[in-house]
Amino acid sequence: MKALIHITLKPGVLDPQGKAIANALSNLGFGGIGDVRQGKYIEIELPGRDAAAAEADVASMCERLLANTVIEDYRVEIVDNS
Amino acid sequence: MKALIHITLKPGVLDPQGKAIANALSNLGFGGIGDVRQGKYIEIELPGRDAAAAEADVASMCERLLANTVIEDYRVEIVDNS
Amino acid sequence: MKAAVIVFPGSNCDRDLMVALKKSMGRAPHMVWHGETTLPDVDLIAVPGGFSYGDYLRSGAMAAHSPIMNEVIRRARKGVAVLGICNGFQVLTEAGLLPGVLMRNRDLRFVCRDVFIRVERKDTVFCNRYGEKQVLRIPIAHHDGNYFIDEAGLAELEDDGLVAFRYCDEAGTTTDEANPNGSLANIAGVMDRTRRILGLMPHPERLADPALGGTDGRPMFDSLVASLS
Amino acid sequence: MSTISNVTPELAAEHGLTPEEFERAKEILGRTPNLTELGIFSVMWSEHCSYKSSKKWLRTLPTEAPWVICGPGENAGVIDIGDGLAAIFKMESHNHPSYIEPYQGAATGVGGILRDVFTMGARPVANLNALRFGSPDHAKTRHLVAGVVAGIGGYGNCIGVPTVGGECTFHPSYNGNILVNAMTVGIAPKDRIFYAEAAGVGNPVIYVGSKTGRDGIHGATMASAEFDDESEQKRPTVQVGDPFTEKLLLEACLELMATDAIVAIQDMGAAGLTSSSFEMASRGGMGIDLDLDMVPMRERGMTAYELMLSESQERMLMVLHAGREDDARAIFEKWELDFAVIGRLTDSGRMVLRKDGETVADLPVAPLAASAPEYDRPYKPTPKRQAVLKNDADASIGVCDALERLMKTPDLCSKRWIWEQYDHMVMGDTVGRPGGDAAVIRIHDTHRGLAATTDCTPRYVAADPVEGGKQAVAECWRNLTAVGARPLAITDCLNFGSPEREDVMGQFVGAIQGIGEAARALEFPIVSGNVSFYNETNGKAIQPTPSIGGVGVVDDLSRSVGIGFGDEGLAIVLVGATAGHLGSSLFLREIAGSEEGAPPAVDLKTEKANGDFVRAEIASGRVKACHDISDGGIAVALAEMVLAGRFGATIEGPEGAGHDWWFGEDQARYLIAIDAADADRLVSAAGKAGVEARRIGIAGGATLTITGHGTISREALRIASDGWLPAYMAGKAQ
Ligand SMILES: Nc1ncnc2c1ncn2[C@@H]1O[C@H](COP(=O)(O)OP(=O)(O)O)[C@@H](O)[C@H]1O
Ligand SMILES: [Mg+2]
Repeated sequence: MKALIHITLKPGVLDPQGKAIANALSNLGFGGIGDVRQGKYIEIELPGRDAAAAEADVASMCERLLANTVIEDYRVEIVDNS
Repeated sequence: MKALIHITLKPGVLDPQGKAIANALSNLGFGGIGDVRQGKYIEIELPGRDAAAAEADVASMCERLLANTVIEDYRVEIVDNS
Repeated sequence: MKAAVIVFPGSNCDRDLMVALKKSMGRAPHMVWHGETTLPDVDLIAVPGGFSYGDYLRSGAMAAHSPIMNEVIRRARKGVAVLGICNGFQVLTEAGLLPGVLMRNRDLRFVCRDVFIRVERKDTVFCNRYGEKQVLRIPIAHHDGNYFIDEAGLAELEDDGLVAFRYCDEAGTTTDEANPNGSLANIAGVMDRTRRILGLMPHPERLADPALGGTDGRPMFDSLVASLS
Repeated sequence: MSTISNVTPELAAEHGLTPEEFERAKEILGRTPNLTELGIFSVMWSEHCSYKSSKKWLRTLPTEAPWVICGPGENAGVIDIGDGLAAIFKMESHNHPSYIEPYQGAATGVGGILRDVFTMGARPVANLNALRFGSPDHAKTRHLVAGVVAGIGGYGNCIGVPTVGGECTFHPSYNGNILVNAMTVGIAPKDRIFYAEAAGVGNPVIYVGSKTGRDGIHGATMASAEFDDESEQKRPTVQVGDPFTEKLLLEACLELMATDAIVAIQDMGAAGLTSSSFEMASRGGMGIDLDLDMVPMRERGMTAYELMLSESQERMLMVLHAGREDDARAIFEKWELDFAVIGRLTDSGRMVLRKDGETVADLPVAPLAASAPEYDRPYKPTPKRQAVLKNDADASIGVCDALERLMKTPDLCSKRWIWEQYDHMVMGDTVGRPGGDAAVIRIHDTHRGLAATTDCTPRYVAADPVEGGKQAVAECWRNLTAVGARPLAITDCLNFGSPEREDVMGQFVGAIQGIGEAARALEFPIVSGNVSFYNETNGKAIQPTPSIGGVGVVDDLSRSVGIGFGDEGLAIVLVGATAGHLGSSLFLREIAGSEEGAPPAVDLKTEKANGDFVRAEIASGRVKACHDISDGGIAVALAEMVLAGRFGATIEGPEGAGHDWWFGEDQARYLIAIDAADADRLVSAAGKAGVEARRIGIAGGATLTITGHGTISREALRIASDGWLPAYMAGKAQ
């Protein structure tokens, strides 16, 4: 199995990187740029687990390490890549 | 429109963050962790564009700034959030 | 020698570099704001360390697209010497003037301390005042100094002798313990094919004054003055 | 404006107002405040802004000296450092946010203290940080250390101000309440200091920096009627720092400060727009009208209440001379920062807020500031403790073995793992790097320097708040002296439990008394500071921790010294009397497992005599190395000198010197390395000055040899000292 994890800042939390990217894009001449938010995308190979086990493991990985749940949300997707 | 952008390291490119995450996870007692890769996930609001225009703009944003195409691949998805 | 130091929003070693250049040049370099589109007539363009644009997105990525960079690239192509230190090195790789990339340090931590580096070749405008394979004590201070390049690229660097400095121990041996950030082949600095563009992670400008505890960085600026005046 | 208010006593209570305070608020307005006004009362009268529990005692601290330009009350303290320059500095706590989210909490703490300093016109030249964590084996500690250190580095490294010093210790009393105290030192031309005193009816009030979001609007208000569930989950309680924007703000402010456009300027710190606008108005006895629709906003639909209480970072409020708006705007736009005229000064003496065309708040400035509550809280002095006699010392372990064990304890081990994550060299003036007694920063383009350090020994303060308060100031003064600096002034960051508890209040009162006594005796006035109460978890308070940050001047950098033995054959001289005081010592705690005993007494006369003697010797250029003696006593100080330099040493104590002599923590002591030929002169000069001094050994070799007690190699000491923290953080040691 393989886990695809999206970690994004909670709504309303300042995103300095997103802000800087938005400015840089307009400086590059891209007009009409709205809000820009930057998050993390993590892929984890999980050999020898079934979807349910993978799902559970990854949720606790996010809680304990991957996401800073005070300011970040996470979304997990399990795909079968065998 | 809104662009959802995934930026990932090309295969074979060293990923210190992914490596460190894999180690940290095993230290936390998660067994059977395979390859871990960390990439970026960027969301950009693009008011007043149609899908085609957005698609084109975002592709060139990636080429010119968002991705370092020497080591990174990118994937763009345009969604209608109006 | 006439020199220009490029200043980006978030540059923070621009003054340090100016001070070090001034010591060797005997006069102050031009300080050029990133928003400019032209450069004065200079023999050296220096890109300083710091956190241009906060190092957001990728270190050096946004600065590489600043208005002034078109002119920097044009002058570089004409053979004007270019020196990029730390964040400046990252900017030059992002701008395509130097090969490879600087990834997050192996242990993911920012590291600030003196390290030893070995001069890999002295027959350049940057190093002629150093000894053959001289070992220098120079400070590093970075989060993204982990040099990476693909196999073909590395082979080319090695074959053409474009590696300028390698991390080593006090005796000059390039061990893994002496590698502070995981850089491929202990690479601390590289040059382009013309050997007139140099990027390095260590900060020679920080150890060019005895009052600060060392002067191993000074000869780099003296070399430039000697060969570009 | 509509004077109908839905504010109930319950809502007032949720905002932290006592029934009496709520009544006083109603009297001042002559009506019930509306929600926005309630929010303003609650922050202005909060402990944080009003110092209502501490004011009475802070007033007793000495704050004056001929070289003090501006004492407590402004954004930071200002002292004259000669050559037409002033040093501007302050220390502030960011304890609770750092416990909730260590990286961002610590980072925004650094950002906040930097703004306090550059808002007065100074370019920051050094950051320091005093850190207290829980027991290393507590489940959260490792995570908190990693996050706090990364956050402090992340902010300071990016903005490009060197982080050059601090302290870091561990104790179970901090398990649920870590302390993160950040200090910034800046330098400004003495005649170009900027204050936060509004003046000039009609002058524009300007907002610059980042946009305002719903950051850090305090918890109590979440329950209040105005917010639906959706906006609740929209509201982050943790603030995220943006050091890049702060760097732009710093450069833009300094650029504008080089002109004469500014009347007054104040950073928006805690309680952002409310306290900044209110304090500027009340300092100048002015009224102020604000049009909240002009405030740059990050989010849609923000209410007046949210705009006034938001703690979004990297923002400043200024009053400009009318007509200078465009010059100022040009500078801030060059730096890609928001710039907005949000109001004007008036002579009404009132703060009037408008939003969507109507008045949403109207408060009298002076009464609100003047009648801010002030409490004389009951307190119970801390009972005195018995002295610990030398025969209590555990002699079952040899001196060298005990030393090796002490060097790898969390409190005594090297903090290299921490400071190597801080850029401590940027700006090119760091002459004395972390690892010594005080950091030394060259004053740019001169041969003079500033020395800075932070100090406190919480276990002493817990054992005896008065002596502990004295000791914190004395050790700070000593650390500055040991590098050859003239100590000039201090900032304090007073971290305690709940002032509503008599024993905690007793600690506070005692510590202030001790700090005041020492500051007077050492002519070391307090010019700025900060109080952090309520550092406790279910009734268990932290060890009382009054962190003291000190600044001094080095008149000739070529004579400043470090702590390392740099040459073979140097004589080692012990300055100060050694009775072998073990009470509340680290030897007792770490080797004998007891936290008992009275702390070492601080004799301020001796402290001054010894320090002045040592400083004069260093100034004479004869001293080669100097280290003050603190935690762990003579043996630990010697080990640190051996490690910092290139050579070991051979030491001989007096007849029958036991553990108490080697590890006792008697105060007012230093170790000096000096040419052997000069040592006898030094000792007799000391005698003439009434200072106790004796030769105890000679530097050289690769080991530390304590005659009669064995030998330990530099390598073994290095492994002990440098090994613990990295191993612990890697999850190996404990
Ligand atoms: N959190 C920290 N940040 C930077 N430097 C630190 C920190 N903690 C300790 N240090 C440095 O380690 C050295 C020893 O600290 P400490 O034992 O507190 O010194 P002292 O006993 O002289 O007060 C000092 O140079 C101090 O600046
Ligand atoms: Mg000390």
